[in-house]
Parts: sequence; C-alpha cells; structure tokens
Amino acid sequence: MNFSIYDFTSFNQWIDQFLRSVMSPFWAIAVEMVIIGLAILLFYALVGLFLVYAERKVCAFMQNRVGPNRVGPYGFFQTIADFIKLMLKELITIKNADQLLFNLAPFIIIIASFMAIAAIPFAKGLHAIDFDIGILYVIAVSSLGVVGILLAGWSSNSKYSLIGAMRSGAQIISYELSVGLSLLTIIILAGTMQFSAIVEGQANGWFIFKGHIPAFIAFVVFLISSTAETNRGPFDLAEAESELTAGFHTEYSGIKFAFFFLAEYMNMFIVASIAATVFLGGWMAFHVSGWNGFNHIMDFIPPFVWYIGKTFFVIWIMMWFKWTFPRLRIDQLLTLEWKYLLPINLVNILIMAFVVLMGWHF
Amino acid sequence: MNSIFTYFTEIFHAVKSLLTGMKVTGRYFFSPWEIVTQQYPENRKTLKMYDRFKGEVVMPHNGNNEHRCTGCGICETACPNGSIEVIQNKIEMPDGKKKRIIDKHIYHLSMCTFCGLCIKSCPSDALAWGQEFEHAVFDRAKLTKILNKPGSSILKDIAE
Amino acid sequence: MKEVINLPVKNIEEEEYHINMGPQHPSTHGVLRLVVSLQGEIVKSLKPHCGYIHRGIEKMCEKDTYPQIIHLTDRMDYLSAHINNHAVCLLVEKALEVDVPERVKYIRTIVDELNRIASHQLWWCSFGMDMGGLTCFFYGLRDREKILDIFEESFGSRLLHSYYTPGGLMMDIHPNFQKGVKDFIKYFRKKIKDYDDLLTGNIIMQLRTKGVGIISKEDAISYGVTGPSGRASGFACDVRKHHPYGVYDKADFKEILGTAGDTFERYMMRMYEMRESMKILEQLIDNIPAGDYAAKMKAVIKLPAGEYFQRVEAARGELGVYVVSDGNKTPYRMKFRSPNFSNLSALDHISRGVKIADLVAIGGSLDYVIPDIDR
Amino acid sequence: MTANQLMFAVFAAIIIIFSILTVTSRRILRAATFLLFVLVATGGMYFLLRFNFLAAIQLTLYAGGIVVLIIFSILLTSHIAEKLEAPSWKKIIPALLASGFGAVITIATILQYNFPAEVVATSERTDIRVIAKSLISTEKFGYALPFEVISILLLAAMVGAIILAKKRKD
Repeated sequence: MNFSIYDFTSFNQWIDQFLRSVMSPFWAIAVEMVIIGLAILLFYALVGLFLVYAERKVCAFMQNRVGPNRVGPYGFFQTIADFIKLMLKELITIKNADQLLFNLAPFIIIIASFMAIAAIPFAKGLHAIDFDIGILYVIAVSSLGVVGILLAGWSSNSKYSLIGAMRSGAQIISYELSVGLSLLTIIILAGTMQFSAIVEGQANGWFIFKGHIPAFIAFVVFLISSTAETNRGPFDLAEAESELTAGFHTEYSGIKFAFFFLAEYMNMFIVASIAATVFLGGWMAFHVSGWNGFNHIMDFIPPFVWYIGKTFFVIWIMMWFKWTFPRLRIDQLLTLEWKYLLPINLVNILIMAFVVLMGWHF
Repeated sequence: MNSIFTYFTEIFHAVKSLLTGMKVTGRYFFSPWEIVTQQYPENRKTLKMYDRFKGEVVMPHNGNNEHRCTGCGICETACPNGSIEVIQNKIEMPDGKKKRIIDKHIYHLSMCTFCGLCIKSCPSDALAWGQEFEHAVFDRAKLTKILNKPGSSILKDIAE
Repeated sequence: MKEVINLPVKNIEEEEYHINMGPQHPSTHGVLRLVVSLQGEIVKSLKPHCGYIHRGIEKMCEKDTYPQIIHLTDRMDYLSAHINNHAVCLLVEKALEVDVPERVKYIRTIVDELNRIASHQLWWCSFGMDMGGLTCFFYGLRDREKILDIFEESFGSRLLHSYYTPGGLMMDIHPNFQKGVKDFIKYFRKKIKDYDDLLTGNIIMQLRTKGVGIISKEDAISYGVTGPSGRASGFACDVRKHHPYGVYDKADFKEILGTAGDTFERYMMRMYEMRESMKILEQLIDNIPAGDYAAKMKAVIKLPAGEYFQRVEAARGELGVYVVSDGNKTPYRMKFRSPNFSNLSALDHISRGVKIADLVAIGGSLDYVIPDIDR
Repeated sequence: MTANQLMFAVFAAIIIIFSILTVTSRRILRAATFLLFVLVATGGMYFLLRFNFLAAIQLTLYAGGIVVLIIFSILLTSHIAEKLEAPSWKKIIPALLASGFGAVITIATILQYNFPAEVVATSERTDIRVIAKSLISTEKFGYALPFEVISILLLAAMVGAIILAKKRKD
C-alpha cells in the first residue's frame, strides 16, 4: 500500500530539522510546542464551531425544519454569530458562590478535553504525541473533566446545579468502566495501546470487521457508554433542562457558559474520534480484499478525510440518539450500566480473549 | 435458565423499540422535502392570508373616500374591552336639521382581543376585518388608529 | 486525642431541602410555582403556588354581557378555547330555552373534537419534551398546524377564536371546511403512527412512566380528577357520554377507561382519545345538515333570575360553568370549575416518594394549562 | 537549562505551591481541588521520566478516581458556606515539627544517594505485555501476591461499604 503522498512524517521531520538548524534545541522544542499548541487550538475552535452548526442542522432535519439559515449561506456562520454574542454577554457574579472554584471549573473541563485531543492521530504523522499507552492516556485525561462538572455544580451555590453535579458524578464514574472495558476488548485484539500501532493494525481490515461479533458488541457498548460519558442525550441528566433548567451550568453566563458548551461538543468529538480510530480504522481507507481497483480508488482519498468522515459519522449517530430518545431517569441510568452493559462487557472480553487465543479473528 | 431468557428478550425488545424510534427520525433526516418550515420574511410577497383572517378592524372606504359608518356607537358598546371610541359631531344640514355624523372612529389595536363583536353588531356593515398582521411597532401610540380616513364622508344611501 | 474535628454532622438522608420549580421553569409549562421538598432526589411533598397569572376572569365576567363573556373564556384554557365557549353558550341557551339549529350543533361538535385533537397534540409535544425527547415537540406542532390552518380559514384566527355565540355561531363554516377536515384525518391517521413509534413504544419512556404517579379510582373521584387523567384511573367521567350535549348522542364513540392510573395510562388515554375524536369527526363531517348558522336571539340577552349550571368535556376534563343571574344583562356571579385546578390538586398526593424526574413526567401527564388554573 | 529541566522546575513548583495550599486552605472543596493539581503535576513528572504507563495510571486512579470520589463525598456532606476553623497553635506546632522532621529525613536520604552522572537512556517503550506478565508472575519481582492481597483489601472495603449503607436504612 502506498500512503507516501499523504504521509506527514517527513514533513514533520523537515520542520524539526529546519528549526534545529536555526536555533538551539531548547528553543526549537519550544517553538515546536507553540506551533502544535496553536494548531490544536485552531483545530479545536474550528471543530467546535462546526459541530454546533452541524448539531443544529442535523436536529433540524430530523425535526422537519430547516435549522439556522439567516447568517451566511445556509446559516453557516450562525455559530460564529452565537460565539460573538456569548463573548459579549455579561459575566454574572453569583452571590455567596465560591468565586475561585466557580471561575476555575470551566477551565478544568476545557483543559481536560484539550489534553485528550493531543493524543489523537488525525493522519499518518499528523499526531501531536504518540504515546505507547495512548488509549489509557485519553481515558485518564478525559476522566478529569468530571471534576470540572462537580466543581461547577457545587460552587454555583444553587440547588439545581448541585443536583446536576451529583447526577453527573454518579453517571460518569460508572460509565467510565464500560468505556474502559469496551476499549479493552479491542486492545486484546490489537495487542497494543498505541494509537498509531492500532491504526496500522487495521490496514488489512477494520477491527470492527476483524473481531466480528465481539468487536461489534464492544462498538455498540462503547457508543452507548461514551454518549453517557459526554453527558449527551438521552443521558443528559446532568443538564436535563426540563428537570434542572440547565443542571450544573445553570448559573453560568457568557464566555464561561460557552466553555461548557464547547467542551461538551469537543468531548463528543474526542470520543467519536476514539471510536473511529479504534473500531473503524482511523485514517485507514476502506478496503475490500480482492477488489484491487476499488482499493486503489479508496487510497486516493486522503487519510485525513477518511478520519474526519468516520468521526463525523459516529458523531452523527450520537446526534441521532439525542434527537430521538427521551431522557433516562437516574436509577435507570445506573441499572443500564450495572445490570446490562457491565456484565455484557465482561463476557464480551472473555469471548474476545478466546477468539484471539484461537485465532478466529480475520 | 428462564431468567436468563427473559434477560435477553428484554434487551432484544428494548433495542427493537429504540431502533423503531430511530427509524422515524432517520427517515425524516433523509427526506428534506417533507420540511414544513415557512420562510416568513422571504415569502412575504406570496403570503396570502385566508380571507376571513382577523388581522385588525378596518373601515372600508370606497373610491370616493366614502365609508358606511353612521357613528351610532353600537360597536363601542359591543366591545368588551373599550377598544373602540366613537366621537360624534353635530353638523347642521343645509335644510336646517341638526344631524349627528362621525368625527373620529378611534380604534385601540393594543386593547383589541379580536372577538369580532363590533363587526357583528354593526347595523350598517361599516367595519370589517383587515388582513394586516404585522402590528409590531416601537411606540404604543401608533397602535391607536383612527379608522375613518381624513376628509371622508358617509355613503349617501346609508345616510338617508 | 480528646478533641475531635467539630464538623457539623448532619444526617443527609433525613435532611429535606426545598427547591422552587417555577414560576420560571421549563417543566411547568407556564408560571406555576411548585415548592418541592426533596430528600436527595426523592420528592417528599410539594406545594403548588398558583395565581401568578390570575386575571380575575370570573370578576371581569360580572361586568360583561353574555356575548362578551365568550371572548374571556377563550383565554382560560386557551388550548381548548372552542370547548370553553361551548360551555357558556350552552348555559345561556339552556337558561333562555332556545333551540339552536341542528347545523349549529353539528358544527360545534366537530369543531370541539378538532380542538380536542389539537390540544392533545400539543400535550403530546410538551410531554415528549418533558421526558427529554425534543423531537416530539416539533412533530406534534407540525400536525397541530394542520388543524390551526382549518381554524384560521373558517374562523379567522388560530388560537383564540371566539367563534361560538349564544344561540349559534359568529359565521358559517368556510366552504373548504369539510374537505380540510377530511384531509386532516387522512393525514393524521398516518402521522399518529410516528407518535407511537417515537414515544409510545420507546422502552425508555415506558420504563419511566409505568407504575409512576398512580392515582387510584377513589383518589381520582375524591380529588375530582377528570378528563383523560381521571379516566386513566377508571373513573367514568366523560361528560360527552353521560350528559350528552351537541350531537354526541348521535355519534358512536367509546369512553375508554384505564385501570392502572399511572403516568403511562394517562398518556395512553390521550392517544386513544385522539383516535376516538377522529372517529367522531369521520361520522359527523359528511352529515352536517343545511340550515341557519344561528338561532334568532334578542339584541340584548338577559338571563331570567336564578342559578344555572352547565358542564362540558374540555380537553383536560370536566369544565363547569355556574351562573347566578339577577335578571340583568350581566351575570351577578360567574364561577368556572376548571379541570386543571382540580387535577393539579392531586399532584401533591401522587408525587410523594417519586424522583424529581418523575415529577416532571407526572406533571406532563396531568397536562396542566396554567391560565386555566389561575383564571 | 534544557527543556527537561525547565519542565521539572515547573512541575516541582506546582507540586510545592499547591501542596501548601491544600493543607492551608480553609475551604474543604478548594483543598480537594488543589490536591487534584498536585496529583496531576505528579503525573506530569512521571511523563517527564517517560514512565508513561505509571503516569496514565496516576491520572486515572488518583486524579480521575480518588479526587473525584473525595469531591463527590464533599458535595454530599458539606455546604458551600462552611469554612474550617483556623487551627490553633497547639495543633500547628506539632504539625510543623512532624513535617520538618519528615523533610529532614527525606532530604538527608536524597543527599546521601549518589546519583549516577549520566542519565539513563529510556528510549524503551512501556510494553504492556511486560507489565501484565510481571503483574501476575509468581517469580522474583512478580506482583502476584501484592495483587491478590490488594484484592482482599478491596473486598473488605466493599463489604464495609455495604454494611455502612445497610445500617442507615434501619
């Protein structure tokens, strides 16, 4: 297979060598970090803005509406207008709130999602850090976000926020198990936790096909539990607007609210890209063994496009969930996790281990 | 064994019911021609209200700037909210008789509940429903309207 | 160590705290304030505080003549405006012993049923939204729009029509009315399947509503819970069946009674009722007799001195109108028995011990319209 | 100064400052939040040492798990207006003495240790297979016994939690 035209590795090395040739290694690293940071920041903002727009359009089409169509063609600049509005809005100071934690909470959430996005492979070589424990790192970092939610709920000094934070705490702690276990199923199949190695391992078939039934079950479980972990409908109990007005971010306004809002979408993007990377082959093209002509055409589509396409497909499924189902109640949410997802997951891991041992996977 | 069986049938039925729901939203997602939204300010030109639409109370005038209102004030009494004020004027007719005619027919749109009693009770059919519905203004005073146009007079055959 | 850290130790499980749901809250569908005592997420008791949009309609009626009262009744339960009008009209006609033409009775019955379907559609939207399924809201509104279009074409307005007058109607139906209703029935029979697929059959919705907020038959009777909510508990309270008015005695429809009395049963009652209403419409729409659209009434309507009472089946339950007349053209005293107010009174009883999410679902299933509670 | 040294200094500063803030803060949730920063910075320190696996575990268990549980229990038990009383000198002096004693021992030990001059190249990857094997191996440097002992501890904690939860109901 020939990926060389879309390989970013040599490009990265070229930048590295260029920087090292003009300045000291310390400054070269510093400049590289700044470049990576800026690139991620820019990507983050663009994806965030686009996702908000996409959600509004997707939900509009599912609801027989046209959605935003006033600002720009097809309302494409609607989120930018919204963003400007949120920037200009007053930041309300809450009486008797713990100001330090109240102001800190949105940053914790957004930093957690920043840290997670750094480890995600966008294409070959287009990868900020390629940890050998990539999946574990992403799970670890994304679990920090819940601290922000808990702090936001508690420090707002509002009962609605507090109830929302409580719900979210119980929810995220229990659903992290399912996320971890369903990813573990694939780690058994892949034999590594490194994202780049996982993607390379899917060059001759995505893991969802390679691991057939157990991998598919793991994918479904991952979809459900990651939807729950990102606090999205039907698991949006933490911000259930018909019950708790806005849950943990009831008291936030302006840019601080925008942070929560953006972080929710970015978390969705992160879990979708994990799903795309681990189950759907990341930036690998879709190949059918034997159809050489077809495979060749597929190779011409750049890997970045493949990656984005798969990620947005997963995101679309998650939006589809949200705009179809009613919300669960907190006890049903925990029942779903402990009575259904967790046992299924454990058995699934056993089956997958067995399948790998016997060599039954493709 | 039985409980395990129910466990799995439960899961099966749950997933089935969820997929049925997703089928509905998914179908609408892929059939954008079923969208029902009206593009309001764009379709303003083609927008046609139903002829019975109760937009506001108007007093139709014919080409000669003549209306049918005698100024009797029945609409004023019929109105439950006092949104109509009829101000009459006594004029001296050429033959020396004094006659009451309407000076101002004041209509407070801001107080009107569009019940239609004024139009129904008018003995000379002087009032009618107008189709105008864009009533939003920045000044409340603009919602107080004088229905008889300046310089208008009563239609001859009504006056007799 | 003698000293222990002296943190205020509270028994969390026994501590109650209160939250105000409303007057501004997404689940109360208006300005209703529920003071909810919570223990964790469990509702211990709640106190509805109403009156935020009390407009004194009953008092205002005392200065209005009977034809003028009609437009005030529109604004009580604005979702079943025609049915409210019907109650007052029937009362005046009963007091004056006027016989309205058969055509008026048919039209009134048809319009009432259309209004009932529209009201239940809006209930379905808001119930779905209370449960967290936001898409329901748009599907319900989309279909309700068809009815509102029929209303607008015939009566000139979409929500507050003031279409009935004592003795008849303001104007005759539009020539397109019958065709519009028939088209709507054909359309809605298809679309109501979406409702079932999207919400009724959904496992999440069923788990959340079954066995939640049970009203027993005895409680329903003693709290005066009527309408679909009362019938869900097995309380046969359909005024259309037991004290027929209009031409309900000529239409063939069932009074469906539930047994469980829980939120899901109340949901199902309304879903059944929409189908029953369509059945009534189908029977009547082609048989509207020719004739006058209003009986001859005196210019000034004066009710003979005395007390009068009339009840109708509004979309949410039994609406009663009580008038004391001293022979003048305005009533001496006017009293409405609004179904929502009685239904709300049962809320505290049925929501004790449920979770806060269930409270929202119960509230949605009782389908309260705040202007009708406050009047 | 190399980039590594700079990062070390940053992490060390974060750890020291937030450790002090953790013990001196009089609002209990703030203390827990500062503790979170300390733990995250420790995780960063592990990353600096290329102990990726340990760093991720540090983040998952301590930052993501234990601190969240602490915060969760604070949410359940305390109110926002509560403030801890300032400790009296009777408490502060023994605490200072104890911490000073600990610091002296630690610093003395570190100074006595003869650090090799050259930094060991840690280009090796953290191989999960190796970790997994040593975790359940019964040979030398195998962790099978501690692993099982910890699971007994967890079991005991679980039983205790259930008993505590049941007691409330009566």
